Amino acid sequence: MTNRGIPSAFLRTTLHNGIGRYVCQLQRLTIKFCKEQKQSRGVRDFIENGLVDFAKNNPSVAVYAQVKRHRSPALVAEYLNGKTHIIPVAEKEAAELLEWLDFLRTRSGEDLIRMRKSQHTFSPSIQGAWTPVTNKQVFPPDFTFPNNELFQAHKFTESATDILQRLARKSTSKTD
Amino acid sequence: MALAKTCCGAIKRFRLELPNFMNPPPITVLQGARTYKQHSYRYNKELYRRRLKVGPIEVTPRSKQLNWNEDVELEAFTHRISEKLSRVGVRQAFTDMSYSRSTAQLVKEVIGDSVQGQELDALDTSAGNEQMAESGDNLARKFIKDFIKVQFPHLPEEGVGSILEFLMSTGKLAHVGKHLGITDLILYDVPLVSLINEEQGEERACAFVRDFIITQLIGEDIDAIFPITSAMTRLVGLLEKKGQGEPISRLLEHCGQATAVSCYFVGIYSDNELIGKAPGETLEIAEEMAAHDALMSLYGIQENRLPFDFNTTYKQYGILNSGTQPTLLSSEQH
Amino acid sequence: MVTPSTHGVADRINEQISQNSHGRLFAVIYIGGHQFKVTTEDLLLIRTNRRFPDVGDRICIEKVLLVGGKDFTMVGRPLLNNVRVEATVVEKTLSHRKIWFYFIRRKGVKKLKLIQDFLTVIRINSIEVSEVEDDVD
Amino acid sequence: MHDRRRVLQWATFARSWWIFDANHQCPFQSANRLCLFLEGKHKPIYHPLSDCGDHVIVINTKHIAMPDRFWRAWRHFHHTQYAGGFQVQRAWQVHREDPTKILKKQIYSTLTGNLLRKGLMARLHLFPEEDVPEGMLRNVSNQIRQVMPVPKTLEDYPIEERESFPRVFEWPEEYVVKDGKEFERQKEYLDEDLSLSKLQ
Repeated sequence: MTNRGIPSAFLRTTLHNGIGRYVCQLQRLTIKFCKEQKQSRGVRDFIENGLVDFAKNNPSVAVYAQVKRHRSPALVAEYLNGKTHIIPVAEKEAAELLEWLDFLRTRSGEDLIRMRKSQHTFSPSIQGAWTPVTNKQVFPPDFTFPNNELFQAHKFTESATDILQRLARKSTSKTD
Repeated sequence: MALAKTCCGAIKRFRLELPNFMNPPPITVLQGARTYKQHSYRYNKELYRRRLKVGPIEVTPRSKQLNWNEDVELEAFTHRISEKLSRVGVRQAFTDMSYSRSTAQLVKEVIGDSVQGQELDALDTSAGNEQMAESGDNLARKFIKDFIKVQFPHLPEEGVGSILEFLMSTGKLAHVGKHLGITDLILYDVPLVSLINEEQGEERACAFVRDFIITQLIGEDIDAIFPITSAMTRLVGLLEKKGQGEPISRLLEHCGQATAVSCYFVGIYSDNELIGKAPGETLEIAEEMAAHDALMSLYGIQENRLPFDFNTTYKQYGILNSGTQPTLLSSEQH
Repeated sequence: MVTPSTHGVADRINEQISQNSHGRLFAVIYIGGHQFKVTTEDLLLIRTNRRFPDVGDRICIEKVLLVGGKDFTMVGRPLLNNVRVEATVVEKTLSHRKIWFYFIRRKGVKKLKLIQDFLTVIRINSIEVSEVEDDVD
Repeated sequence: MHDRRRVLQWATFARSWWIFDANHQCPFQSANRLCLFLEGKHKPIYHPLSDCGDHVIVINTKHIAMPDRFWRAWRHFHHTQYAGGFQVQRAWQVHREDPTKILKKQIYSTLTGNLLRKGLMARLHLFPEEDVPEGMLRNVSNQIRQVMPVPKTLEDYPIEERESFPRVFEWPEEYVVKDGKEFERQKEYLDEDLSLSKLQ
């Protein structure tokens, strides 16, 4: 019940991604950092060593490095669906930064909120939706209800009479 | 204070939708609040009045912000759609005629006489994307038409037309363009088709249309795009044209036929063969819906039809240059 | 015992498959410890780890329990080997923050964890079925 | 919403009408089966919050069957909320006053006790005999199978079969066989007794 109070959404993608060709949803990445302060040290490390490789591996992302003096560093990701995701990366090492970048790259930009269903389909039924006449017994047009001959209870076991009669029939056929 | 904050948020959010100064939105008191705080009402009203006075916030285009490099963005865009396009071409495709004209005008005003008239004319026509838009539109329309004809061979011409119009409508193209990230670059993506055609060939251009425009058909009801009106009359005409027996409707089943909420299941037979069945609240509705169902199966647009084949590529001569019915020539994994 | 209804069913299914007249196919696949009924163009959200194939990769789902068209359904015992389900990894992300809270009253015991799972979204691209062998005696 | 979707929704949640013959059927087992149909549990679309049950017509409720001890042991309690207003009736008494009451009470108690129950009971139509109104019978599109086989009485067998049935021994000619009307006489006697007590 507590899940009701938090925002939720259904599973979706931008522009039916993955049906035609895959489009990387991360459009633009801005790395904001400071040149002086200690908390931007990991980011500065990353910009010196890993940023060019990242940009080369992901040519579909426009990467910017922006100096913000005496501000804590952050990764600002802009997605094709128009949403922005900001990750503060103060005091983070270069290796960890790369993981966060990977996370931003593989995302679609939708909000990280509760998914109501783990599946989305455009064709919920292929053999036809259920109706009361699905798999219903077909009666001839002149059939009238009630008809007790067709709807007698199933006999799953033989009654004592049935057994006796069967035995009797057997014995009479043997004697014949 | 929390109440005041929520109300302020509400006011800001709805501000642009309610331009009338005389009718501020009603400020609701939260349910369960013990008192009605007059000061907060007055405070919010005053805030609202001031907000209106300031006027709408100016929207800064993304390209006017600091972290913006047009070359980088264009390069990223070409990689995003997995095409190898020249930067000059993309820039031209993204330049609207009105923009290029105004630039030319500006050039004329600034440097005036030193530029020759012919050069100015060249600047006028070459920088815009009008021609590209036109040829791209033609190519996309042709390909979409052929694609639909391959996927729905039995659909009548008007149906093909309405699906085409649905896909090539300005709203749909703007939607596609927006989600490919070209909002800050341009407003229309059809010139791109022409550009890809010039630089990469027709097959890639068609693949672009297939992957980004035709995929918009997914999840749409074909019979909502192409509404089938007076189904029974159509069905009679179609069956007569095909040389089949005339449709005969039969009541298959019913639920509570003597009640106000009855449901009838009607089947339509032609030459002793069930060609469509549907439920309905009355016999007339059920018959009409059954005819609709039969028509959908005859047109090949029933719900459980084969899905679109987005992996298929169409060879150039097979689909684009022949006047005959297009055929599926090759299939390869994208 | 041969019941007349099962006789020749495989032939009729094979006929539909060879003529490609079975319409849209659906399948029940087993992935990430869960079973999903899927058809082409579906989206699935599965809990994986970060080592799952990268986004944009095409994957083939091996465990297919059931496949069906408009007129037939084939159930595996337990798996079917004549079906090929292909999918594309569309997104790898984290779930929303789930609260794990442990509290014992009057004892000063209080623990709070915010948990985020690794999630992967895949898109089913195609379901292909090949002809079956008639193993009904 | 397109018309196609609308009629599909209408058909999926359409209520069908069932008929059930309670002749020689145990009311307790019958109630279990009828409740499935009244609550809609026989449908794949069933959900406890959705009111998707069907209509059920029950005929021949007068001819339900219970073991002898049940007719005496099954009790119906009622209290008028006034002092001394408590009364208990045995099954045979209840059944004689209202031949549909035992089945109705049993179904009512078998249904889940929630706010839907009143509506579900309104979709139950009980008839002591086979005289269902014509308009109601027209709605019926299916029948519920009986819960137990109806025993055959001696009269149901043709005379030839009765005559040819193997016998262990023959009655002596001077032996006087009971005519089988003893129960009828007892019943008449009880009826008279009850009517007398009512008059008093």
